Amino acid sequence: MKTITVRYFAVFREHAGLDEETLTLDAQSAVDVFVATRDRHGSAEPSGHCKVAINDVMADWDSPVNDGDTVLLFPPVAGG
Amino acid sequence: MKTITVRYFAVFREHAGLDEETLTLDAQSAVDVFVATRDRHGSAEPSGHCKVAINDVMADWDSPVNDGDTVLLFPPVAGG
Amino acid sequence: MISITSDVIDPDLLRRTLFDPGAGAFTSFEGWIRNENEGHSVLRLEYEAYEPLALTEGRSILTEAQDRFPHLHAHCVHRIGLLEIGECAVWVGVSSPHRDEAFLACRYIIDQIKIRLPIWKKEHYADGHSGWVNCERCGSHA
Amino acid sequence: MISITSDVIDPDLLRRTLFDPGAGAFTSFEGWIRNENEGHSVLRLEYEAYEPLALTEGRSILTEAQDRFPHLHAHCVHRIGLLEIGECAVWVGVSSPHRDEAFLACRYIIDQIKIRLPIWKKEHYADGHSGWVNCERCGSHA
Repeated sequence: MKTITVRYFAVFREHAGLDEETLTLDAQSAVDVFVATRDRHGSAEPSGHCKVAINDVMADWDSPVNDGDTVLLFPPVAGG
Repeated sequence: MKTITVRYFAVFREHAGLDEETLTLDAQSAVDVFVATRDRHGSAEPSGHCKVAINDVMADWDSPVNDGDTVLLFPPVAGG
Repeated sequence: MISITSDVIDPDLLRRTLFDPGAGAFTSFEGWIRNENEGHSVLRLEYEAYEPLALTEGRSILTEAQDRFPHLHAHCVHRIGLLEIGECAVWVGVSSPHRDEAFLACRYIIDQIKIRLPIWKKEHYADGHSGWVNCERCGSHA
Repeated sequence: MISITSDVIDPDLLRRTLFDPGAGAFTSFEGWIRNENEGHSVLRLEYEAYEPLALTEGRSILTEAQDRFPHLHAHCVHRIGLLEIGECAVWVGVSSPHRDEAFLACRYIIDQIKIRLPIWKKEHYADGHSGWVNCERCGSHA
Protein backbone atom coordinates (compact mmCIF):
# COMPACT_ATOMS: atom_id res chain seq x y z
CA MET A 1 0.00 0.00 0.00
CA LYS A 2 1.14 3.52 -0.86
CA THR A 3 0.27 6.90 0.54
CA ILE A 4 -0.69 9.10 -2.43
CA THR A 5 -1.86 12.69 -2.39
CA VAL A 6 -4.42 13.26 -5.12
CA ARG A 7 -5.25 16.73 -6.47
CA TYR A 8 -8.48 17.35 -8.39
CA PHE A 9 -9.14 20.05 -10.97
CA ALA A 10 -12.23 21.60 -12.52
CA VAL A 11 -15.05 19.06 -12.89
CA PHE A 12 -13.06 16.44 -10.94
CA ARG A 13 -12.84 18.83 -8.01
CA GLU A 14 -16.60 19.32 -8.16
CA HIS A 15 -17.22 15.56 -8.28
CA ALA A 16 -14.86 14.96 -5.36
CA GLY A 17 -16.12 17.97 -3.40
CA LEU A 18 -12.54 18.79 -2.43
CA ASP A 19 -9.27 20.11 -3.88
CA GLU A 20 -7.09 17.29 -2.67
CA GLU A 21 -6.97 14.31 -0.35
CA THR A 22 -4.39 11.82 0.81
CA LEU A 23 -5.29 8.19 0.17
CA THR A 24 -3.72 4.86 1.01
CA LEU A 25 -3.93 2.78 -2.13
CA ASP A 26 -2.65 -0.39 -3.70
CA ALA A 27 -1.66 1.44 -6.92
CA GLN A 28 1.14 0.58 -9.36
CA SER A 29 0.60 3.29 -11.96
CA ALA A 30 -1.23 6.57 -12.47
CA VAL A 31 -4.25 4.90 -14.02
CA ASP A 32 -4.78 2.86 -10.84
CA VAL A 33 -5.07 6.11 -8.91
CA PHE A 34 -7.47 7.46 -11.51
CA VAL A 35 -9.71 4.40 -11.33
CA ALA A 36 -9.67 4.30 -7.52
CA THR A 37 -10.72 7.96 -7.22
CA ARG A 38 -13.30 7.60 -9.98
CA ASP A 39 -14.93 4.73 -8.14
CA ARG A 40 -14.69 6.69 -4.90
CA HIS A 41 -16.33 9.86 -6.26
CA GLY A 42 -18.65 8.43 -8.87
CA SER A 43 -17.18 10.14 -11.94
CA ALA A 44 -17.84 8.52 -15.31
CA GLU A 45 -15.09 10.23 -17.33
CA PRO A 46 -12.90 7.78 -19.26
CA SER A 47 -9.15 8.31 -18.81
CA GLY A 48 -8.61 8.65 -22.56
CA HIS A 49 -9.48 12.34 -22.73
CA CYS A 50 -7.92 13.17 -19.39
CA LYS A 51 -4.33 13.93 -18.43
CA VAL A 52 -2.24 13.18 -15.39
CA ALA A 53 0.83 14.68 -13.75
CA ILE A 54 2.98 13.20 -11.00
CA ASN A 55 4.79 15.63 -8.69
CA ASP A 56 4.16 18.51 -11.11
CA VAL A 57 5.50 16.71 -14.19
CA MET A 58 3.19 15.58 -16.99
CA ALA A 59 3.01 11.78 -16.97
CA ASP A 60 1.44 8.87 -18.83
CA TRP A 61 -1.35 6.72 -17.43
CA ASP A 62 1.07 3.80 -17.10
CA SER A 63 3.73 5.86 -15.33
CA PRO A 64 4.57 4.22 -11.96
CA VAL A 65 3.48 5.90 -8.72
CA ASN A 66 5.57 5.75 -5.59
CA ASP A 67 4.80 6.13 -1.92
CA GLY A 68 4.53 9.83 -1.12
CA ASP A 69 3.80 10.96 -4.69
CA THR A 70 1.31 13.69 -5.52
CA VAL A 71 -0.91 12.73 -8.45
CA LEU A 72 -2.74 15.53 -10.31
CA LEU A 73 -5.87 14.50 -12.16
CA PHE A 74 -6.82 16.75 -15.10
CA PRO A 75 -10.22 16.43 -16.78
CA PRO A 76 -10.39 17.23 -20.53
CA VAL A 77 -8.70 20.59 -21.02
CA ALA A 78 -10.38 23.50 -22.80
CA GLY A 79 -8.09 26.49 -22.96
CA GLY A 80 -8.48 29.40 -25.34
CA MET B 1 -6.36 57.06 -85.00
CA LYS B 2 -7.58 57.52 -81.43
CA THR B 3 -6.83 60.11 -78.79
CA ILE B 4 -5.85 58.22 -75.62
CA THR B 5 -4.79 59.67 -72.29
CA VAL B 6 -2.15 57.43 -70.69
CA ARG B 7 -1.38 57.53 -66.95
CA TYR B 8 1.89 56.10 -65.63
CA PHE B 9 2.55 54.75 -62.13
CA ALA B 10 5.64 54.01 -60.04
CA VAL B 11 8.53 52.81 -62.21
CA PHE B 12 6.58 53.55 -65.41
CA ARG B 13 6.20 57.16 -64.30
CA GLU B 14 9.95 57.35 -63.71
CA HIS B 15 10.68 55.85 -67.14
CA ALA B 16 8.27 58.25 -68.84
CA GLY B 17 9.36 61.20 -66.76
CA LEU B 18 5.74 62.30 -66.45
CA ASP B 19 2.45 61.35 -64.75
CA GLU B 20 0.32 61.31 -67.84
CA GLU B 21 0.23 62.33 -71.47
CA THR B 22 -2.32 62.40 -74.26
CA LEU B 23 -1.30 60.47 -77.37
CA THR B 24 -2.79 59.95 -80.79
CA LEU B 25 -2.45 56.25 -81.55
CA ASP B 26 -3.59 53.57 -83.91
CA ALA B 27 -4.51 51.24 -81.02
CA GLN B 28 -7.20 48.56 -80.94
CA SER B 29 -6.70 47.18 -77.46
CA ALA B 30 -4.94 48.01 -74.19
CA VAL B 31 -1.83 46.06 -75.11
CA ASP B 32 -1.34 48.26 -78.18
CA VAL B 33 -1.20 51.29 -75.89
CA PHE B 34 1.24 49.45 -73.62
CA VAL B 35 3.58 48.56 -76.49
CA ALA B 36 3.40 52.06 -78.01
CA THR B 37 4.34 53.74 -74.72
CA ARG B 38 7.02 51.14 -73.97
CA ASP B 39 8.65 51.86 -77.31
CA ARG B 40 8.26 55.58 -76.73
CA HIS B 41 9.87 55.55 -73.24
CA GLY B 42 12.31 52.67 -73.58
CA SER B 43 10.88 50.45 -70.82
CA ALA B 44 11.68 46.73 -71.03
CA GLU B 45 8.96 45.40 -68.72
CA PRO B 46 6.88 42.60 -70.31
CA SER B 47 3.12 43.07 -70.06
CA GLY B 48 2.67 39.70 -68.32
CA HIS B 49 3.44 40.98 -64.82
CA CYS B 50 1.77 44.33 -65.34
CA LYS B 51 -1.88 45.37 -65.08
CA VAL B 52 -4.04 47.80 -66.94
CA ALA B 53 -7.19 49.78 -66.22
CA ILE B 54 -9.37 51.68 -68.66
CA ASN B 55 -11.30 54.68 -67.31
CA ASP B 56 -10.69 53.54 -63.71
CA VAL B 57 -11.91 49.96 -64.27
CA MET B 58 -9.47 47.03 -64.21
CA ALA B 59 -9.20 45.62 -67.75
CA ASP B 60 -7.47 42.87 -69.70
CA TRP B 61 -4.68 43.47 -72.20
CA ASP B 62 -7.03 42.59 -75.03
CA SER B 63 -9.80 44.91 -73.84
CA PRO B 64 -10.69 47.38 -76.65
CA VAL B 65 -9.75 51.05 -76.30
CA ASN B 66 -11.92 53.81 -77.66
CA ASP B 67 -11.27 57.37 -78.68
CA GLY B 68 -11.11 59.50 -75.53
CA ASP B 69 -10.32 56.67 -73.12
CA THR B 70 -7.89 57.03 -70.24
CA VAL B 71 -5.56 54.02 -69.98
CA LEU B 72 -3.75 53.42 -66.67
CA LEU B 73 -0.53 51.42 -66.86
CA PHE B 74 0.44 49.59 -63.68
CA PRO B 75 3.90 48.03 -63.28
CA PRO B 76 4.17 44.87 -61.10
CA VAL B 77 2.39 45.59 -57.82
CA ALA B 78 4.01 45.07 -54.42
CA GLY B 79 1.62 45.97 -51.64
CA GLY B 80 1.98 44.87 -48.04
CA MET C 1 7.22 33.92 -23.34
CA ILE C 2 3.96 32.71 -21.87
CA SER C 3 2.01 34.08 -18.95
CA ILE C 4 -1.24 33.41 -17.12
CA THR C 5 -3.08 36.41 -15.76
CA SER C 6 -6.33 37.49 -14.19
CA ASP C 7 -5.86 41.01 -15.62
CA VAL C 8 -7.37 42.27 -18.86
CA ILE C 9 -5.15 41.37 -21.83
CA ASP C 10 -3.62 44.36 -23.67
CA PRO C 11 -2.88 43.27 -27.28
CA ASP C 12 -1.16 46.49 -28.27
CA LEU C 13 1.31 46.23 -25.39
CA LEU C 14 1.96 42.58 -26.22
CA ARG C 15 2.63 43.08 -29.92
CA ARG C 16 5.30 45.65 -29.10
CA THR C 17 7.29 42.96 -27.29
CA LEU C 18 7.70 41.21 -30.69
CA PHE C 19 9.21 44.15 -32.57
CA ASP C 20 12.39 43.23 -34.42
CA PRO C 21 13.98 45.20 -37.28
CA GLY C 22 14.34 41.92 -39.21
CA ALA C 23 10.65 40.99 -38.88
CA GLY C 24 8.48 41.69 -41.92
CA ALA C 25 5.41 39.81 -40.74
CA PHE C 26 3.34 39.73 -37.57
CA THR C 27 0.28 37.61 -36.93
CA SER C 28 -1.89 37.38 -33.86
CA PHE C 29 -4.74 35.23 -32.68
CA GLU C 30 -7.22 36.19 -29.99
CA GLY C 31 -9.85 33.97 -28.45
CA TRP C 32 -12.89 36.06 -27.55
CA ILE C 33 -15.74 35.07 -25.25
CA ARG C 34 -18.77 34.58 -27.44
CA ASN C 35 -22.40 34.56 -26.49
CA GLU C 36 -23.23 31.12 -27.81
CA ASN C 37 -21.84 27.58 -27.68
CA GLU C 38 -23.48 24.54 -29.21
CA GLY C 39 -26.92 26.13 -29.13
CA HIS C 40 -26.66 27.44 -25.56
CA SER C 41 -26.84 31.15 -24.82
CA VAL C 42 -23.73 31.97 -22.78
CA LEU C 43 -23.57 34.85 -20.26
CA ARG C 44 -19.95 34.56 -19.14
CA LEU C 45 -17.08 32.11 -18.78
CA GLU C 46 -14.91 31.11 -15.85
CA TYR C 47 -11.35 29.96 -16.57
CA GLU C 48 -9.23 27.89 -14.23
CA ALA C 49 -5.59 26.95 -14.84
CA TYR C 50 -3.08 24.86 -13.03
CA GLU C 51 -0.42 27.48 -13.46
CA PRO C 52 2.85 25.60 -12.80
CA LEU C 53 2.16 23.06 -15.52
CA ALA C 54 0.33 25.47 -17.84
CA LEU C 55 3.47 27.61 -17.89
CA THR C 56 5.83 24.63 -18.36
CA GLU C 57 3.72 23.24 -21.19
CA GLY C 58 3.26 26.68 -22.76
CA ARG C 59 7.01 27.26 -22.79
CA SER C 60 7.50 23.87 -24.48
CA ILE C 61 5.01 24.82 -27.20
CA LEU C 62 6.73 28.15 -27.90
CA THR C 63 10.11 26.43 -28.02
CA GLU C 64 8.76 23.85 -30.47
CA ALA C 65 7.51 26.67 -32.72
CA GLN C 66 10.83 28.50 -32.55
CA ASP C 67 12.76 25.30 -33.34
CA ARG C 68 10.57 24.77 -36.38
CA PHE C 69 10.62 28.37 -37.63
CA PRO C 70 13.97 30.17 -37.23
CA HIS C 71 14.00 33.90 -36.36
CA LEU C 72 10.51 33.57 -34.83
CA HIS C 73 9.48 35.66 -31.86
CA ALA C 74 6.41 34.36 -30.06
CA HIS C 75 4.40 35.38 -27.05
CA CYS C 76 1.25 34.03 -25.43
CA VAL C 77 -0.99 35.21 -22.59
CA HIS C 78 -3.97 33.30 -21.18
CA ARG C 79 -6.62 34.85 -18.94
CA ILE C 80 -8.08 33.11 -15.89
CA GLY C 81 -11.04 34.01 -13.71
CA LEU C 82 -14.46 35.30 -14.72
CA LEU C 83 -14.70 36.72 -18.26
CA GLU C 84 -17.56 38.57 -19.91
CA ILE C 85 -18.77 38.34 -23.53
CA GLY C 86 -16.31 40.01 -25.88
CA GLU C 87 -13.33 39.76 -23.55
CA CYS C 88 -10.07 38.28 -24.76
CA ALA C 89 -9.33 34.90 -23.15
CA VAL C 90 -6.11 34.12 -24.95
CA TRP C 91 -3.67 36.11 -27.06
CA VAL C 92 -0.99 34.58 -29.28
CA GLY C 93 1.37 36.76 -31.31
CA VAL C 94 4.35 35.95 -33.48
CA SER C 95 6.73 37.94 -35.64
CA SER C 96 9.10 36.56 -38.26
CA PRO C 97 10.87 37.64 -41.46
CA HIS C 98 8.09 36.32 -43.75
CA ARG C 99 4.38 35.69 -43.45
CA ASP C 100 4.28 31.98 -44.27
CA GLU C 101 6.04 31.08 -41.04
CA ALA C 102 4.12 33.72 -39.09
CA PHE C 103 0.74 32.21 -40.03
CA LEU C 104 1.90 28.61 -39.54
CA ALA C 105 3.56 29.29 -36.19
CA CYS C 106 0.61 31.28 -34.82
CA ARG C 107 -1.78 28.50 -35.79
CA TYR C 108 0.49 25.82 -34.36
CA ILE C 109 0.78 27.61 -31.03
CA ILE C 110 -2.95 28.23 -30.49
CA ASP C 111 -3.83 24.68 -31.57
CA GLN C 112 -1.36 23.17 -29.13
CA ILE C 113 -2.34 25.53 -26.35
CA LYS C 114 -5.95 24.48 -26.65
CA ILE C 115 -5.20 20.78 -26.38
CA ARG C 116 -2.18 20.65 -24.05
CA LEU C 117 -2.42 23.34 -21.37
CA PRO C 118 -4.14 22.36 -18.10
CA ILE C 119 -6.80 25.04 -18.42
CA TRP C 120 -10.54 24.55 -18.05
CA LYS C 121 -13.56 26.71 -18.67
CA LYS C 122 -17.01 26.69 -17.18
CA GLU C 123 -19.82 28.26 -19.15
CA HIS C 124 -22.56 30.13 -17.33
CA TYR C 125 -25.77 29.99 -19.37
CA ALA C 126 -28.69 32.37 -19.70
CA ASP C 127 -30.99 29.67 -18.28
CA GLY C 128 -29.09 29.69 -14.96
CA HIS C 129 -27.22 26.46 -15.56
CA SER C 130 -23.50 26.12 -15.94
CA GLY C 131 -21.21 23.47 -17.37
CA TRP C 132 -17.57 22.62 -17.92
CA VAL C 133 -16.62 22.74 -21.58
CA ASN C 134 -15.16 19.57 -22.99
CA CYS C 135 -11.82 19.64 -24.69
CA GLU C 136 -11.51 20.49 -28.39
CA ARG C 137 -10.68 17.00 -29.52
CA CYS C 138 -13.63 15.54 -27.61
CA GLY C 139 -16.27 17.81 -29.07
CA SER C 140 -16.83 21.45 -29.91
CA HIS C 141 -14.31 23.64 -31.66
CA ALA C 142 -13.76 27.15 -30.44
CA MET D 1 -13.88 47.90 -44.93
CA ILE D 2 -10.62 48.94 -46.53
CA SER D 3 -8.78 52.21 -46.33
CA ILE D 4 -5.56 53.77 -47.58
CA THR D 5 -3.86 56.22 -45.28
CA SER D 6 -0.67 58.19 -44.80
CA ASP D 7 -1.23 58.18 -41.02
CA VAL D 8 0.33 55.70 -38.58
CA ILE D 9 -1.79 52.53 -38.34
CA ASP D 10 -3.38 51.91 -34.92
CA PRO D 11 -4.00 48.14 -34.58
CA ASP D 12 -5.81 48.39 -31.26
CA LEU D 13 -8.33 50.86 -32.63
CA LEU D 14 -8.83 48.70 -35.72
CA ARG D 15 -9.43 45.41 -33.88
CA ARG D 16 -12.22 47.07 -31.87
CA THR D 17 -14.14 47.67 -35.09
CA LEU D 18 -14.41 43.87 -35.45
CA PHE D 19 -15.98 43.16 -32.06
CA ASP D 20 -19.09 41.00 -32.28
CA PRO D 21 -20.69 39.05 -29.41
CA GLY D 22 -20.89 36.04 -31.72
CA ALA D 23 -17.19 36.11 -32.60
CA GLY D 24 -14.97 33.63 -30.78
CA ALA D 25 -11.87 34.12 -32.89
CA PHE D 26 -9.86 37.08 -34.09
CA THR D 27 -6.75 36.98 -36.24
CA SER D 28 -4.64 39.81 -37.56
CA PHE D 29 -1.74 40.18 -39.94
CA GLU D 30 0.63 43.12 -40.00
CA GLY D 31 3.30 43.78 -42.60
CA TRP D 32 6.24 45.51 -40.94
CA ILE D 33 9.07 47.35 -42.68
CA ARG D 34 12.17 45.25 -42.22
CA ASN D 35 15.78 46.26 -42.54
CA GLU D 36 16.74 43.77 -45.22
CA ASN D 37 15.46 42.51 -48.57
CA GLU D 38 17.25 40.01 -50.79
CA GLY D 39 20.61 40.81 -49.27
CA HIS D 40 20.21 44.60 -49.40
CA SER D 41 20.26 46.68 -46.24
CA VAL D 42 17.07 48.76 -46.33
CA LEU D 43 16.76 52.16 -44.61
CA ARG D 44 13.13 52.97 -45.39
CA LEU D 45 10.32 52.30 -47.85
CA GLU D 46 8.14 54.54 -49.91
CA TYR D 47 4.63 53.34 -50.78
CA GLU D 48 2.52 54.64 -53.62
CA ALA D 49 -1.09 53.59 -54.33
CA TYR D 50 -3.58 54.39 -57.00
CA GLU D 51 -6.31 54.89 -54.46
CA PRO D 52 -9.53 54.68 -56.50
CA LEU D 53 -8.70 51.21 -57.82
CA ALA D 54 -6.86 50.04 -54.68
CA LEU D 55 -10.08 50.70 -52.75
CA THR D 56 -12.32 49.05 -55.36
CA GLU D 57 -10.08 45.98 -55.56
CA GLY D 58 -9.71 45.84 -51.78
CA ARG D 59 -13.48 45.90 -51.31
CA SER D 60 -13.80 43.04 -53.82
CA ILE D 61 -11.27 40.97 -51.86
CA LEU D 62 -13.08 41.52 -48.54
CA THR D 63 -16.41 40.64 -50.16
CA GLU D 64 -14.92 37.43 -51.60
CA ALA D 65 -13.70 36.48 -48.10
CA GLN D 66 -17.09 37.21 -46.56
CA ASP D 67 -18.88 35.21 -49.25
CA ARG D 68 -16.61 32.25 -48.55
CA PHE D 69 -16.76 32.47 -44.74
CA PRO D 70 -20.16 33.42 -43.31
CA HIS D 71 -20.33 35.63 -40.19
CA LEU D 72 -16.91 37.04 -41.00
CA HIS D 73 -15.98 40.62 -40.16
CA ALA D 74 -12.93 41.88 -41.99
CA HIS D 75 -11.01 45.13 -42.13
CA CYS D 76 -7.86 46.23 -43.92
CA VAL D 77 -5.73 49.38 -43.86
CA HIS D 78 -2.74 50.06 -46.10
CA ARG D 79 -0.20 52.82 -45.45
CA ILE D 80 1.24 55.04 -48.18
CA GLY D 81 4.13 57.51 -48.10
CA LEU D 82 7.52 57.16 -46.45
CA LEU D 83 7.81 54.41 -43.81
CA GLU D 84 10.66 53.68 -41.41
CA ILE D 85 11.97 50.29 -40.24
CA GLY D 86 9.50 48.66 -37.84
CA GLU D 87 6.48 50.61 -39.03
CA CYS D 88 3.29 48.82 -40.01
CA ALA D 89 2.63 49.04 -43.76
CA VAL D 90 -0.53 46.96 -43.86
CA TRP D 91 -2.98 45.67 -41.26
CA VAL D 92 -5.56 42.94 -41.90
CA GLY D 93 -7.94 41.82 -39.16
CA VAL D 94 -10.84 39.39 -39.17
CA SER D 95 -13.24 38.06 -36.56
CA SER D 96 -15.50 35.05 -36.89
CA PRO D 97 -17.23 32.45 -34.74
CA HIS D 98 -14.35 29.92 -35.03
CA ARG D 99 -10.63 30.10 -35.63
CA ASP D 100 -10.40 27.93 -38.76
CA GLU D 101 -12.20 30.52 -40.85
CA ALA D 102 -10.40 33.37 -39.11
CA PHE D 103 -6.97 32.06 -40.07
CA LEU D 104 -8.01 31.12 -43.61
CA ALA D 105 -9.77 34.41 -44.28
CA CYS D 106 -6.93 36.53 -42.90
CA ARG D 107 -4.41 34.66 -45.05
CA TYR D 108 -6.63 34.90 -48.12
CA ILE D 109 -7.05 38.64 -47.73
CA ILE D 110 -3.37 39.51 -47.28
CA ASP D 111 -2.32 37.19 -50.14
CA GLN D 112 -4.81 38.81 -52.51
CA ILE D 113 -3.97 42.31 -51.35
CA LYS D 114 -0.33 41.76 -52.14
CA ILE D 115 -0.98 40.59 -55.69
CA ARG D 116 -4.05 42.58 -56.75
CA LEU D 117 -3.96 46.08 -55.27
CA PRO D 118 -2.31 48.80 -57.39
CA ILE D 119 0.29 49.60 -54.73
CA TRP D 120 4.02 49.92 -55.28
CA LYS D 121 6.98 50.25 -52.98
CA LYS D 122 10.39 51.73 -53.48
CA GLU D 123 13.21 50.60 -51.23
CA HIS D 124 15.85 53.09 -50.11
CA TYR D 125 19.10 51.24 -49.40
CA ALA D 126 21.96 51.94 -47.03
CA ASP D 127 24.31 52.33 -50.03
CA GLY D 128 22.32 55.33 -51.27
CA HIS D 129 20.57 53.54 -54.10
CA SER D 130 16.85 52.91 -54.35
CA GLY D 131 14.69 50.52 -56.30
CA TRP D 132 11.10 49.57 -56.95
CA VAL D 133 10.23 46.18 -55.48
CA ASN D 134 8.93 43.62 -57.91
CA CYS D 135 5.62 41.97 -57.24
CA GLU D 136 5.35 38.86 -55.06
CA ARG D 137 4.65 36.48 -57.89
CA CYS D 138 7.60 37.81 -59.88
CA GLY D 139 10.23 37.41 -57.18
CA SER D 140 10.69 38.02 -53.49
CA HIS D 141 8.12 37.13 -50.85
CA ALA D 142 7.48 39.56 -48.05
